[in-house]
Amino acid sequence: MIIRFAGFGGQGIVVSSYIVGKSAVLDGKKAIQNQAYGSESRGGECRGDVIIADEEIYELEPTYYDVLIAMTQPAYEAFVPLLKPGGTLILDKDLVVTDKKLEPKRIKKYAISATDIAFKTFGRKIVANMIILGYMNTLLGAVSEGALEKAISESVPRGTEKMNLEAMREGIKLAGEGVK
Amino acid sequence: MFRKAKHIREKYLEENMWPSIFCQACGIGTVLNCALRAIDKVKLDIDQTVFVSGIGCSSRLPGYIDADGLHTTHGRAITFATGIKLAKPELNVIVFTGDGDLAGIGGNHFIHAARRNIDMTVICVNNYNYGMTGAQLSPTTPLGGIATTSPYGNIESPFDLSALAIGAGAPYVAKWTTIYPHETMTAIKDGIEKKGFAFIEILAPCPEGYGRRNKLNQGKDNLLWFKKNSIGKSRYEKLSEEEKRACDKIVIGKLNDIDKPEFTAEWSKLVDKHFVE
Amino acid sequence: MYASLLERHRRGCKLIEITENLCKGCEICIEFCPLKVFEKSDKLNRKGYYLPVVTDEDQCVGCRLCELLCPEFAIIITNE
Amino acid sequence: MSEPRHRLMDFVREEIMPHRFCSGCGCGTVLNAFTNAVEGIGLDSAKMVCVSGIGCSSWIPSPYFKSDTLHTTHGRPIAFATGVKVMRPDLTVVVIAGDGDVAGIGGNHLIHAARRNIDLSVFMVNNMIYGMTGGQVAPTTPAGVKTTTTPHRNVEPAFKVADLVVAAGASYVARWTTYHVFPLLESMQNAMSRKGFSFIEIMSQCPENYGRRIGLRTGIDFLRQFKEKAIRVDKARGMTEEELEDRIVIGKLCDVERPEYVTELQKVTAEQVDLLRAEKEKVD
Amino acid sequence: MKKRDVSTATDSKYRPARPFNREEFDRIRRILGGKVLFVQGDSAVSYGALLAGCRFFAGYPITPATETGEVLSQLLPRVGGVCIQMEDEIASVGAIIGASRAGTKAMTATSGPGFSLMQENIGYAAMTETPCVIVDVQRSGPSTGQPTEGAQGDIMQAKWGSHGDYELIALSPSTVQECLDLTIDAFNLSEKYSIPVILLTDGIIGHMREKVVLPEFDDVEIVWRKEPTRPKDEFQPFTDDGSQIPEVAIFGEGYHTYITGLTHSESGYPATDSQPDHHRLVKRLCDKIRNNRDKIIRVQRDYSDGGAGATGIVSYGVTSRSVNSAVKTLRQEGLKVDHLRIITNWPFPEKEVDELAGRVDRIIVPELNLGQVYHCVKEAAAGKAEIVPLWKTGGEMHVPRGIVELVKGRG
Amino acid sequence: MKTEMRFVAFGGQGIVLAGVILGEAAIADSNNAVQTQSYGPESRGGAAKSEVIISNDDIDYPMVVEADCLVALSQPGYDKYAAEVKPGGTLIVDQDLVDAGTPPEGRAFYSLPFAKTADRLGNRIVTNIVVLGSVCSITGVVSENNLAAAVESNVPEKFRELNQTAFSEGFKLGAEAVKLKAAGEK
Amino acid sequence: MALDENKRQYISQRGGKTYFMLGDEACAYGAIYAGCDFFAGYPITPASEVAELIAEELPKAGGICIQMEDELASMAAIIGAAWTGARSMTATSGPGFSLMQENIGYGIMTETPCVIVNVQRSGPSTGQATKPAQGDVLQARWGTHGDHNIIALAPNSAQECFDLVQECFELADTYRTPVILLMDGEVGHIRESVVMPELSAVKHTSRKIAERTEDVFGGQELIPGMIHYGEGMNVHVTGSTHLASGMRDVTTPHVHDELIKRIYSKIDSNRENIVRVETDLNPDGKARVGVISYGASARPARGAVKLARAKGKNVDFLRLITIWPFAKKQVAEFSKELDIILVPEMNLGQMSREIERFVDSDVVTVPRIGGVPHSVDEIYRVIMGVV
Repeated sequence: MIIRFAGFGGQGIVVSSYIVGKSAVLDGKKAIQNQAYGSESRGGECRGDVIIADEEIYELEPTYYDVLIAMTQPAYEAFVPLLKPGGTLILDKDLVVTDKKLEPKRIKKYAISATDIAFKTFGRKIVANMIILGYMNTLLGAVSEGALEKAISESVPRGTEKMNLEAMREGIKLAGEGVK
Repeated sequence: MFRKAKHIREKYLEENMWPSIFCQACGIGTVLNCALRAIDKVKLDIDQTVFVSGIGCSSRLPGYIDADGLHTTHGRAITFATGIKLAKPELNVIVFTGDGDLAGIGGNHFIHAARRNIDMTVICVNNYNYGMTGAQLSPTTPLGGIATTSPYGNIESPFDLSALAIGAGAPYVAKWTTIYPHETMTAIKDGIEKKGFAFIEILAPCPEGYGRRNKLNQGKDNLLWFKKNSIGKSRYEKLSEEEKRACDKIVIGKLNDIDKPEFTAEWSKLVDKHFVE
Repeated sequence: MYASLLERHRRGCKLIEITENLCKGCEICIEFCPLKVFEKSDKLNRKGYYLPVVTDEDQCVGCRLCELLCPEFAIIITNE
Repeated sequence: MSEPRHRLMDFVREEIMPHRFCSGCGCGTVLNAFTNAVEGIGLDSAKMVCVSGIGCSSWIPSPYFKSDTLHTTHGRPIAFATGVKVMRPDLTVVVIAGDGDVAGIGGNHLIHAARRNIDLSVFMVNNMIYGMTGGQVAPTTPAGVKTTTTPHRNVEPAFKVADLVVAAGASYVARWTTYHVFPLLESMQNAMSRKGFSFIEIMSQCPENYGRRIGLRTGIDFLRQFKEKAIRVDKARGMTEEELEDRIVIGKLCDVERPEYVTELQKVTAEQVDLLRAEKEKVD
Repeated sequence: MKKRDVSTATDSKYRPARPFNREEFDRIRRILGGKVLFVQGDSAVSYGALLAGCRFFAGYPITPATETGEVLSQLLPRVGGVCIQMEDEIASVGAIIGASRAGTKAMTATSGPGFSLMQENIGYAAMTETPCVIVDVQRSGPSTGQPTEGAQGDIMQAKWGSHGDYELIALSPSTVQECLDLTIDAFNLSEKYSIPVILLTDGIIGHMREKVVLPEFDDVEIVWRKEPTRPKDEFQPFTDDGSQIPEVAIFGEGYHTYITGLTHSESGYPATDSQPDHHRLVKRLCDKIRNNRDKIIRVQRDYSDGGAGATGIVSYGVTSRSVNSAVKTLRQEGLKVDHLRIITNWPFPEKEVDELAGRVDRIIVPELNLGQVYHCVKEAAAGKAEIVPLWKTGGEMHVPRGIVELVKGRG
Repeated sequence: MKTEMRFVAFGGQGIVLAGVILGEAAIADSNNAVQTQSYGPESRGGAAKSEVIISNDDIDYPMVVEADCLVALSQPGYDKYAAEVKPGGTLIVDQDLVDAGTPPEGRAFYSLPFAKTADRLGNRIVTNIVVLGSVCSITGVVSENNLAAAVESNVPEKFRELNQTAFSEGFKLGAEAVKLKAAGEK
Repeated sequence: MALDENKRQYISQRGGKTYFMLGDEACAYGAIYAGCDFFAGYPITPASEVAELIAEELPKAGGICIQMEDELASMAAIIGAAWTGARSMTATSGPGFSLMQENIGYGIMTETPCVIVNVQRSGPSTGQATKPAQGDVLQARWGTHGDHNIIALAPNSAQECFDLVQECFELADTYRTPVILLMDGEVGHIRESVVMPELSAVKHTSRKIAERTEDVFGGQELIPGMIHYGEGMNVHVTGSTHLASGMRDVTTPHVHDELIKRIYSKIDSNRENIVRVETDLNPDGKARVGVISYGASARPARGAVKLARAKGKNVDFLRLITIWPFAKKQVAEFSKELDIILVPEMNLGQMSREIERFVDSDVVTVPRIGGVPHSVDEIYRVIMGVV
């Protein structure tokens, strides 16, 4: 499974992809995580890719994706054409306006107000990525929930584990509602 | 006449390049702003001006100015600038650089150019760390400062860049911080007008790099810190010897302004003497 | 320190030796000996340098300035 | 009759004496003073590492001084020495090199080492010229002097290297000449005995490649001039820039106590090792 | 405070920039004194530079290249140029690139250790397509090695010393006369292709004195870079007009060019995230040389009438002299020898070597190193002939007798 | 016709310049000439060697293979190169600086007081010019006129006279030695 | 070299687990496993992460990390440290690697064991700072002046960054020479799983120590032993041409000749002991087409070979783990039955030139520059085009 997280620097894009990769490794799978960002530290374009597989991974920077998580308009516009037909698109609906013309066929689209919920529920916009993570994983079952929890608590700054895990569970909840 | 009416931005900036890559509240933009206004004030002929820089966030500045620019290798900006100035002495040469570029890898070129006294204006944005590569320790990081390569606190004493420039022989040296933009602008203006090597050190916030790791998260925290921890030269000089010793603040202001023979002028004399018709 | 050395050596007796094959005839010893103990000789060594020669050893107070100034380790002062 | 043996021959690689410095060159005097200083404070040369770069004065330790020696690339001895000192703080690490090496091509390493206050003793032999390559202008060559690369006249002012090192933050800085051998020797002893970065600029002579261009043809001429032009730092303090023009300020320019780099570095390491151990014990 | 007054400089005779004409050329010849001179290779390089129009030199003392800087420090002020001794070799290349961008032909000279230090900025010159000439008077390495001894150990470094993919031109003179001639060529090629050109001399030729005849103005071509043909506001510094060689705008003439060592688009502005821009740029940097190889490459063929049993020798630089001598002896003894002397080391004359390989059974490659051009010959010959290296290090030339013996099978 | 000359000395004795002047004179004689040198890193006192090849043909290999003439002003130089002189060749040494022992057979041998002569003229620095004078009169490898002119153009203006004297003194020294030798052989 | 107590403690606490980490980080951990005592570096993308992690972790293992004023100084400092007996390392990328060239030559000339990590990025010059490339392959071989030989290894995964950096230290000590780990921005900046073994699985060889100072730079040995500073042996180390005792002799031709030939041949004659390749031959041996690759490019290349075989095509595959000295015997052997060899690499054909010298088959470069590695499909299509 090839997943791309894309957005601005500062949205926790790279760390999200890292957490997914790490969870996969904890599950005993093979995983590669890769990132790209511009010269600026904050506010620039940024993306994080994860490839999860049961066997050896040969493709280092794939061209097409199974899953795209788009957190900004430019990220959506740049990368949604690269989704494989039938792929999954998850986006922050307050930050992205979709355009049918750009999208490949038969994709599954999910839009949530991750940033908004993060701010309203937890007082911190930064945990939007955790909401997305929980949401995405529930939809796709990319990694086990236990591994995801472990990876999150080991990857976020000390003292914020609880909040991040709660945000992730919020995402799971949202997914549950959405799927229902 | 028409150009004059324009905003400073329209007049000097390369429109395709702006907005910049700089992070929110980064001090480099302020420095550019001050520099452009200083240039405007002295009515510098922009066609006859070359902006030179090395590698680092502040070295990206020449790319934003609609003028000749040379973005060089890490630490070497002053050497390229030396070549330009000597080959075409009628050009105004302005070097934008950062603390790591100028005094870290390029420290030797810095002191030698100051000694040589070549007519150029060196504007150094000192943000206490290597911002572009991800907040590593720089030669100006304060003692105890946290950087990605000093995770346990810096144990190296930092450079006082201005003192070093004076020690190396620079005839014009000024130090300001971006919280004093008018003074910064005036210092740059004086520097451009100075015949000789002019060095202007500007302490500027790097909220994403140094700030974030040292409890100066917001640009404004950083600026307030500079305000609190600096003291004007004239005020400092009024202190008693004892107070001076006890004072751990950064002394800012025009720190040196002397006249001494300038390299290209001296070379010009030498050529006139030995030229063979 | 200079004074103490001078004092220490003033007391003992001394012997000045010049190592011929080390000398490069720079004449620093001749010039800067406070008591002008040395003189230039007309003897060339194999490298073509004129050697210094001690004219009046009794004059020497053993201050060791020549020994220290000699760039060649060619002067040895012995105190006993 | 066997030739007499110099008492300090124990400190030099005797098999390759006489050394190759030109007649009247100051490098020999510096070597002489240095061996005296080492003997004087009873340093064990087995516990010393001498580091040098490229140039005539770099030959003082390499090959002549008998200790572990690192003869490095041009301008980089301080950087090499940093590696040695950091891993073996128990050894006395001395850098002896010339003005072109230390302050010309290697100027950056000099100011950074001074800033770090790493426990090195740097003895810079300043003969105001690139001697080994045949007399090119150095950053320390006074303005107006004709050299092979400034045949018409030098248009650059000379570095006052010791002053620069003070500005860079060194904890001990002194300047002497090859005429002032006794205080030089004493200063070297101070430098090697104390902790922290110490720097001595030794004004020295190069009759062959510098002297003959300025009318000082022999070592003696230089020493006379050093004697005349030298002025003690305490006296110089009260004088103006113009009055000091053309004078050589000698003496100790700065001597302050600051935390030493390697000591601090080792503290960090010791703390972290202990923290990790504590972490393990907690788990156990 | 003294304010700046730029007029002093412009009123002065101190005027290093272009242009260049017959009067200027003849003035230089007059300053050099006489038509026939007896000078060192290093001096001949300096003379060649002056005749080619070089008016800026930045350098740092290093044996055995120092003389070039010394001679130019004498002469440049007399012609209104600049000579500056920088704080190191890194700074020297920086300064000549700056000077070249400001409209002056510029040069530096060094030897192995300095050449190693220069590598980063040589890459910068290649990337920014800045014309400049770098003289490497090779000495025995690695590291400090034998400072006063000649060698040919930096041949591969000249091509591969800086990181990343790039092409440049390197020339090897084998006489003092050629030191002068090839320096003029180096400047011409550098201006023509907007590229750093390396002159690979060595400690032996650099320090050897020989007869040199100064050329007449009509005997030589002096090339100046391609200047902008489009209006200032339409000008882009890295546009490919089909020739793959960009026009060069000079600082201070109002073109507002931005030059960077980062990957850039045609406008000169950074394009560090664009794969196509990088590919286009770097491919063009390489192709502008590869596609013009036939115009750039020079060799000298001294071939027998061919046929079976002939031995080929490929040589370059000072080693060619030993080979010339050996070839004379061998022919006197009735042996067939084909000698290919390489003048352009980079780009490597693969076609010419291949042609030689087709004529002979084996090719001997004598060099003053442990087999560097040998590798290139082997690659170019593609198995058509046996390639025999002849190594020599330690600062001495190949003795002709050694080559003779090897050809006769007794070496 | 090719003549290979080798000068050996300590650095500072001026043999490189001697080689240059000799080469220039050869060029003025309308011959080809190549001059090379080698020396250690020290400016003074190290081993120094200067070689000149003079020929009326192209000179490919620029190094001396078998010297026609060796001029030695230092003991180590003499010891190293004395045996490499061609049979029938010439050896010229400074009598105070070189102890020649038994010179190799079959070569003309001259031991002359070059340094002392220069000292007598008032400056050691002209030793090399004294040497050139003698080399000219002993070997005749270049013409006296052109050599004298080359000396003149290579020395500072204010020392011109001194050098001219040194050259003629050297020339005389050599000429007398040749005469003496011829007499001795008879 | 035996691991000291602090490193044993560190490894026993960190070892025996699987981690998910960057290639750069794996390289840093590998260095600690290899007993690296000293690291000196200077910030540069994409190698900064090595320095950052070492700054964080090396002190915990009792080692020392310093950031020098430039790359020249970093290279100098690790050589200085090596002569005190330390295992030392630096890490950089293209521009810094260019600056280090002079002191790398010094390391070769003085036979100083040390490790240089070059995380290659797109050049020339500053190029694309954050983008991977393999453009420094020939620079690693020829970057410093004068005749020399070099050892360089190229990892193709984060795990190999961890493993090969340890091998680099071993090779450096065995052959007493600087060894280069030629990573690329791709393997440096991907995160993958890395197994860090238990302490008991870590093996080190000791540096050879000479008995007499006279033999430190030669004597009878092809690879002489060292004597470290502070032993009272008066070791003399110089980058100038020197005798076996270390004493400088810069004018005697045979001294230089013997020294350089020995330094050259200690690697050349041990080629077979140093060189490592990985081959994956077509199961039924019928291949006429081969693929040779290394570093990050070898991953998509291998993927493409598998894909082609799955389509019934016969293709052989060889991966160079040791880049220098070149695996000439292995490559010649590999090429015997092949008509054509494809060489995917992230440059304009640097390794292809080297391969061309030793094979009779046609060598075709599959170049890729501009910061995006080959895709499996791209190489697959090239393979299908020639099979």
